[in-house]
Amino acid sequence: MATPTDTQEQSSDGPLQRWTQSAIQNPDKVYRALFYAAMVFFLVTTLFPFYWLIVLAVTPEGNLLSGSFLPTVNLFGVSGTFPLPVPKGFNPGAFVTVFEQVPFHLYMLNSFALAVTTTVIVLFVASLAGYVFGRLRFPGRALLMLGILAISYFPPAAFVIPLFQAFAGNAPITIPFTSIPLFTPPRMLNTPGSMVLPFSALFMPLSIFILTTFYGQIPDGLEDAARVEGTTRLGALFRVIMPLSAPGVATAAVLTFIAVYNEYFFSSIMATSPEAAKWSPIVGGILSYQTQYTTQFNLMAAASIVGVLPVVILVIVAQERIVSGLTSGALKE
Amino acid sequence: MARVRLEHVTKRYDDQGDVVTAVDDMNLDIDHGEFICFVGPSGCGKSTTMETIAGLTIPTEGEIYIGDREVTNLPPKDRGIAMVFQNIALFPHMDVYDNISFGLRLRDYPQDEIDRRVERAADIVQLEGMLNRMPEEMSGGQRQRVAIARAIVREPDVFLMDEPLANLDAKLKVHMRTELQRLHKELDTTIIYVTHDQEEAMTLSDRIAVLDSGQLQQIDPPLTCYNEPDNLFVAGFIGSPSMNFIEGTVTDTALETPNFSLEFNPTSVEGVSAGDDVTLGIRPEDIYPGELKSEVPDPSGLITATTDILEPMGDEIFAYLLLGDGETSMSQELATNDQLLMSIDPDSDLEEDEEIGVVIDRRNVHLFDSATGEAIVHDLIPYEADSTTSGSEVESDD
Amino acid sequence: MARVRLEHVTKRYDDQGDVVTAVDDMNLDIDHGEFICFVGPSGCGKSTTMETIAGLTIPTEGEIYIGDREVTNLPPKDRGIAMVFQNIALFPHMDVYDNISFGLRLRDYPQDEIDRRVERAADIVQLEGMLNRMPEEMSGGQRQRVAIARAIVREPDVFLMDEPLANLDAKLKVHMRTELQRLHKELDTTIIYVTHDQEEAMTLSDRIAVLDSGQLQQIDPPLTCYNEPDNLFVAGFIGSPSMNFIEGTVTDTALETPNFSLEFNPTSVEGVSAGDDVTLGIRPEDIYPGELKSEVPDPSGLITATTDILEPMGDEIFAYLLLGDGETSMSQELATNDQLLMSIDPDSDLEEDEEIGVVIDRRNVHLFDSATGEAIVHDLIPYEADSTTSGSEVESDD
Amino acid sequence: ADFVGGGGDGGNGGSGDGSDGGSTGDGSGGETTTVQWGFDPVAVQNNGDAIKQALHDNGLSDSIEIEFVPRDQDTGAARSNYNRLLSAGETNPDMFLMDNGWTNIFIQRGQLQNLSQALPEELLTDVSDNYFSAFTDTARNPSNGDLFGVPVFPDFPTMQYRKDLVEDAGYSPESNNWATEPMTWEEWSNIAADTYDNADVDYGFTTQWDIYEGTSCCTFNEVMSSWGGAYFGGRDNLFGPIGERPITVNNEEVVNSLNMMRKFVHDEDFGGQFEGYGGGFTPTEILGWKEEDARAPFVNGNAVFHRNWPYSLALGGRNPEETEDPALGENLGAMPIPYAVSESEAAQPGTGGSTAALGGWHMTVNPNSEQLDAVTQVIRSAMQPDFQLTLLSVQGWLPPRPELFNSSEAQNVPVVGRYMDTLQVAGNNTMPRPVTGVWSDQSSKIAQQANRAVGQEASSADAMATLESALAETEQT
Amino acid sequence: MRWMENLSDTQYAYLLLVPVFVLLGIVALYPLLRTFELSLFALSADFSSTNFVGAGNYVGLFTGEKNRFLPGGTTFLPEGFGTGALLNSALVVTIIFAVVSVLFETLIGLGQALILDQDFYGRRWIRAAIIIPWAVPIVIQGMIFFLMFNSNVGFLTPPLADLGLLAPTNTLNDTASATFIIIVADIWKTSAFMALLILAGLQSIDRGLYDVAKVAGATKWQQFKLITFPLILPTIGVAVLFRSVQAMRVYGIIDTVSSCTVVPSLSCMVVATFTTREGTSAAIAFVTAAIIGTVVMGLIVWQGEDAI
Ligand SMILES: Nc1ncnc2c1ncn2[C@@H]1O[C@H](COP(=O)(O)OP(=O)(O)OP(=O)(O)O)[C@@H](O)[C@H]1O
Ligand SMILES: Nc1ncnc2c1ncn2[C@@H]1O[C@H](COP(=O)(O)OP(=O)(O)OP(=O)(O)O)[C@@H](O)[C@H]1O
Ligand SMILES: [Mg+2]
Ligand SMILES: [Mg+2]
Repeated sequence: MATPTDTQEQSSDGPLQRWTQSAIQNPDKVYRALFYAAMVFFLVTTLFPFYWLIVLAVTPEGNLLSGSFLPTVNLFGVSGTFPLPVPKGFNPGAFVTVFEQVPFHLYMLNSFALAVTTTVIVLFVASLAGYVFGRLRFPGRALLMLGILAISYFPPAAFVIPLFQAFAGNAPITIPFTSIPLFTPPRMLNTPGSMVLPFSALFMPLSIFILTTFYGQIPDGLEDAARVEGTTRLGALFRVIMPLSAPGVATAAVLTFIAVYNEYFFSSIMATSPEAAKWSPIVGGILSYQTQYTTQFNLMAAASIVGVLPVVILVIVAQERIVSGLTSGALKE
Repeated sequence: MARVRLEHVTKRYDDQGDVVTAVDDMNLDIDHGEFICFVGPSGCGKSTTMETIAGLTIPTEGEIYIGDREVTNLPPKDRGIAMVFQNIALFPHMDVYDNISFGLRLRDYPQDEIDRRVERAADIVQLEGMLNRMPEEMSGGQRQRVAIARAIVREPDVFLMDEPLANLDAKLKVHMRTELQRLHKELDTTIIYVTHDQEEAMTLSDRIAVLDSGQLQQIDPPLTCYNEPDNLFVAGFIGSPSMNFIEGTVTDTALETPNFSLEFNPTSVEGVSAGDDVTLGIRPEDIYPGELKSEVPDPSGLITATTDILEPMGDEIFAYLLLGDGETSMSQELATNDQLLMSIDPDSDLEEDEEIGVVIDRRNVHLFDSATGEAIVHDLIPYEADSTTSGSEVESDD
Repeated sequence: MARVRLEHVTKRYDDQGDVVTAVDDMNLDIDHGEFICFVGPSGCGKSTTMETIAGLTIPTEGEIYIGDREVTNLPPKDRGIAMVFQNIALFPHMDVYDNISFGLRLRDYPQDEIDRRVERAADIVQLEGMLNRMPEEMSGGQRQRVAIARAIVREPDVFLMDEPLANLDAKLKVHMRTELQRLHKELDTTIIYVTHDQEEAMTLSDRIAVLDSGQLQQIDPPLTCYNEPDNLFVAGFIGSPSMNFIEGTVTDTALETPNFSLEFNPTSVEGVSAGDDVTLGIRPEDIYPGELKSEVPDPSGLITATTDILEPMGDEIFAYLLLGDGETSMSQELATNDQLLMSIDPDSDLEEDEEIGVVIDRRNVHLFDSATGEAIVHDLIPYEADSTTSGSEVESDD
Repeated sequence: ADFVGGGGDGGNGGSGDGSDGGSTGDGSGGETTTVQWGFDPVAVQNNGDAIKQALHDNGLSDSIEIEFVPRDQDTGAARSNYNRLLSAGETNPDMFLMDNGWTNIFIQRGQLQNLSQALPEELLTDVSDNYFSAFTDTARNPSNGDLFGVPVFPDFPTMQYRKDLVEDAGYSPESNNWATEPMTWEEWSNIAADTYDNADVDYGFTTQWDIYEGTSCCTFNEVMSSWGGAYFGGRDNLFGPIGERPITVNNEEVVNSLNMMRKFVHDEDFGGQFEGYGGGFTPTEILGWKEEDARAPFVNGNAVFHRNWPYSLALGGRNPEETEDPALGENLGAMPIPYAVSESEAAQPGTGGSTAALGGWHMTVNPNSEQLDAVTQVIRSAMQPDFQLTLLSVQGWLPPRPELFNSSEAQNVPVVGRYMDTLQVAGNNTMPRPVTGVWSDQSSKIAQQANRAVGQEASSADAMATLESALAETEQT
Repeated sequence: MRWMENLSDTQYAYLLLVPVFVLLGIVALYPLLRTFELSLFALSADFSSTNFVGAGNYVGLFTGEKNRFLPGGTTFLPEGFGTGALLNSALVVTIIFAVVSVLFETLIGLGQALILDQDFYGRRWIRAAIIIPWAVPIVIQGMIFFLMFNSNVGFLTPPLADLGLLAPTNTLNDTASATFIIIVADIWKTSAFMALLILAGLQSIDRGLYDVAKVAGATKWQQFKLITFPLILPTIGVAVLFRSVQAMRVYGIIDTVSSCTVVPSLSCMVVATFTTREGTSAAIAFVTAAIIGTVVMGLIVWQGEDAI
């Protein structure tokens, strides 16, 4: 229910002793301590590479590949290597150059638009499927799920050649293994459609599985209540089951959104050249700081920081809306 | 016209090969505007029957009609029903207002109409100040009241209420009962109601449907069920404390039980003949201490008994009597031959472990066929013309 | 020694700035082995109090002692308690057996001991054949019984039970009640029990604690609460149907109410003096039809009234009476000056809308201070020596 | 010219997103025809407009509009992209800029317009007569010599060094004509070791020896050739015939070249064979280095010698005062890659002597293009020497005509102009990679074994034996 | 819409699945069939056309005949049981990578999720911090780790080499070391994926159940073991399933940190042969899918049928 309030006041022993004392009385303190230790550990390990990215971003380009990032420090005559990398020089201008050199904001917008569209499509379609697989029992269910899962077994490259040809729209689609033409698809290269469609299909299985799990756990009672109140079965899905699975839905959304936002394989192919105008996404922008021989690591780092932050903020906002333990109080079980 | 009919409705759950028949060939015909209570032991199929009527469970067999339509396969939303769920089932992600107004918003009622109705419903269930609370911030009874309010705002043709008052205190229950009755009249709806509270069933319903093991045992007005139970099950189930059952045999002149005999003339009663094995049913309030014998219209002979436990209930005392040399037999069976439960006035000065004589009002003795459990007769000595002089027989009631 | 003490326990919920005081400076001292029932209106803080005792909620203020230890901040598992939750809260991923044996498995009981205890508990709650069912496959009452079984297998020092029988039918309730009493004796445990069922509270408890708005109103043996309620709230809450309240003024010789007056001598009663505004409380069973006046020990004068509604309950009839020319006032307030509820024998031939005279047993008239609600006296005309001749006054009970 | 795009001044181009794509399918509408040209993205970004203007200045009619379509930065990705476009029958872009490392594969698959048929005779003759022929060969079909691409710019490496450091160590590059007279590896290694010992730098020599195309196409290829070795028995077999040519990697000259690298890196002596060589002045890091990794320490003043492409001259030769990036200015010297055996002593025909691996790009034509005439006009303008000099000055791209190397305009280009002599020598001694349909299968195997050998994970002979059998497998068809 | 409500469960299920079928049919099934078709053809000797070879490409893969098209010394199946031979095998490297990374990601992700599920001040920031790696594009992830171990500026090689975890020189071209680095990089990035999913599972648990468990006497560990874990098991199942599938298709991080020649994963082989040998590439893709399918079936059987 609630966390215990630490109201103990102790005599004036040493602080450590006092802590051990109270820890023995109150094992929650030990948990708390362990908890903070673990938290710090995870924080350091996840953030260190990111810190490294910042170091790279502010290091002037010319200094990047020469000399160690670990400065030698001289403390009271003892010289040693400082164990943390620090920037060699300081050039925050990289964050500006990023936009000057290419229209990076346009790449970001592309990624954003593609990601939003894909996420919406995926959530909608996967919700239907998640409802079906999570809440209905019908013949063929396991087989279908395995079939959908099987799509994710294939390396993305396996889809590319036929899709590219189809989206090029230069020749009619033929029935596989024959040369019987069916129809000529519309030309979709360099349009969002040619990216959103494959993204949707390829990121779909994960979302379907996530939503299946979560939708399956919502007690029948709540769906029943919604239906009696006048929703259709679909209505109950969107008005009750989905909001109640908010943690799962949000997670599926966040995973899909980020995956698409950073997707490059398909978009680099469906945009026939890496231009913002051809819907090349953020990674296309980042890679354009790479030339045949030189790689502007500092700009790539700065660009990815610029590119990552909105996503992280979005995730925080999205997560914030997810209330923990949503099902409590719903039912008398 | 919301007449509700169930024809041969059966629901079986297949629980890993082991089949549970929750509802067994149920036939019910509920008139428009009737208030029907389902009662029966836990697990007897009340909720399942409700669910088939609501359309949440599709019966394995049988048809359901609401009004003139067959609705067996119709989705719940098109059946014109509202339901209070036994498990309450509030939407945990919505506050009280949203929970209550859910059905109205679905139907696109104008906002002011929604507000009006929600307010009124909240008023009825006495939750006025709590419209912005989330379900998890409420007490059990408050949640249940939200569930009730959610159903009543809808003003449907048929109300299905599955133990809507289980978590409310006595006062609130009484209040809610009055409100439900008023709603019932005002809206002219059919109400199907599950309750474990006999008082509720008695006061509210036009007819009570008694269920057991998925089967309908009796459906009749409350007093009929109370006074003329169709069978042993109904007799034992209706009335609290429960009816006393004693096994006996019919002789030419009397009904012989292990510990006493009741004189009567078998020929005067249809369906009984000497030699029959019967079960005798007497309600606790039809047993009187010996000293009141004179006031009982048709008293039996004095029966000696020992008081075992006295349970004071405030407005009455339950006295557990042991007959003969009977040990307290805690058997689960219906007939407890050696034990009688008598309810007496709280002013009585009876003590525990006292030997007393008791008399039975023979007019209110029920007889059941021991083999089938079917009722044979409900007044061993029938009411006669003398019952018109009721004034003298009515005891003061306290 | 599982004495349970609450000292100044207060629990406030801060619900977005708007503070709810669920428990308000509660002081309780429950002896080892006592069976205490918490009763009170929905939302009065019963569950919250239980939760603080269980350690699920840490009180905002105050201390809790179990046995000799202060346990205010102790985790639940170290308090030696078992609890039945109002919301049942079965583990959805475990079958009945696993749910029931959960606490035992945690403590590494030997397997055969676990099996033995689970079997016994399943037996007590009559769920023998269902040990392999999943919660979702059970009826409401069956789930509740699993929850009870889960608590009783543990045999702890203190049982906390939050409306454990709410979803059970009357028969099963009676059965469970007996079982709980037996357990209570056998295990010699302290039981704290929340119920809305007055009969349950009356029969089970050593003392009843009446709560309102988070505050303890009275804690006394059941009959004391019934016969000598400390204040208007308890008087109105305990007893079903509820006590009648009528406002009145004390004169030198009588108690004047809008529709009738009761003669008495204010000087003979401590705490009353002429001119006081008092509220009169009379239980429905202490009002008698005029023709029984002779049998009432200390009858008031005849009061004219009109029967409004008659509610037959099987073993009694509730008669709603209108006094004077009073309209039916459906007010929610405690005092309904123009209305009286009388309970009478079911054999009575009273009709609706009949004008009758009724008398009140003055010995059982309660007086409360209208301003504070505190009880002043519980027998307007005190029982006197004549009450030893009780035999003649005890009415036959039906 | 700041052609690698570092500076902030490059914003003039607008990265190709300006042209509304209006040209794509809607025909030429009478007046202007738009030719789409898949082009280097950095060039488009930094100098796109200047290059377009230069085309028009060199005779391209105003009715023809050029639209540069920037390709992927990564040459492999660009290749995949063009492969997909061409197999899907795309009509756009009309022209491509193709790496000489894989133009051949497109030719063999018949995915390109045969320019021998499409271009007027005079242009074809110009290419045959006046272009670096070894370079042009990578744009021809090896089986019949048909031309499928017109060279735009070649790329060849030089040995770059710190003039100040070698002078401090007592050498005089000017008087010994280091710039134009190749020296032997033996001589060079002694200079390197000597200077390294005398200078306060971490590395004596930085080059590229990672497992990547650059090692197989270029660094290893150079060293091997300069020892008279070849992958497939000499220059004649570079482009085939697959399966019928000998595999000569397990020969002594190749093993020796690898052993020499090991001498440089690990100071291994191999029983006195490399006694006369300097050694141990090259870091093991080269095993993981590509161009930039190797260039960084050098341009930061932390190495004596450095092998790299002309771009490195352009960057490192800038006046350090005028750039924020590190640069060496006049201290940067260049010389042709040293050699071990002369051409005449070379074991494999066409090898030996100073060898510069050959990189560079061609313009090729989409066979599905619907405006071949306009394309021809573009090619004609792009072949104008003036245009090529413009590319040299704005983009640092070397002219594909040897004669232009001598021109005063070329010599006057800032920075790179200073090294034109050396580049010309290098250009005359180029060795293309053996691009065939199976080159991509072979390339990574070569790089891996060369890397293992120099990394001392296997003896050079063992590594080459392994490579020999692996190559033999790839040569089966 | 009325007719929809009257459908049986089966009909209704299939109706709702129509959008999935349409989408996956067009964008997944059709291209896969085409690619399968491709896998039945091989490039002719003169590279100008393709010939039908039936299962030839598949047979070639398993006989080792196609190894020559794979980068460097890579083989498809291991050609022996020595460390070198095993690490040259695309199949072995892929499986090593998948097993090790998924194992650690699950453990770390679970730990992170458990922490994020607690109530504490500043939780949203910690949550953001833990999500950051997942939001970093693979190219950048690759760059981060490449530069950490790069021989010019990488500062992590010497300390880790001292511990014997990495080869001290030519680190990124040493298969064992590079695999280690790539696994670490992958764990860094995708533990967040696990954490997010598991966290969602945790958040869906009815808090009331913990009250019951506490009263029943469960310690924190027992609460975890008996309530939390079984209830999030389905979520973990999904997470592990998909991570395994993703890990078996690892490509991008290898390409950016090291190279497919050094760390030959199955997907690497597909990409490496993709432009030049479509038939072989397609065949490898299908074989990869089949191998993943086998692993997945294994996982499902191991987790019990409930997983599906
Ligand atoms: N989490 C919460 N936040 C805010 N208010 C709460 C919360 N939990 C309970 N309350 C309020 O505290 C009061 C006491 O609640 P409690 O559950 O103890 O009532 P109760 O006596 O058990 O009632 P019932 O008989 O209806 O179960 C109620 O008014 C309730 O609304
Ligand atoms: N999903 C299910 N699978 C198997 N059996 C079930 C399922 N649902 C209900 N049952 C069984 O069907 C029977 C009837 O259940 P139902 O819920 O209708 O009882 P009820 O009369 O409402 O009981 P209660 O008064 O306890 O709520 C019970 O024995 C129950 O165990
Ligand atoms: Mg039920
Ligand atoms: Mg409660």
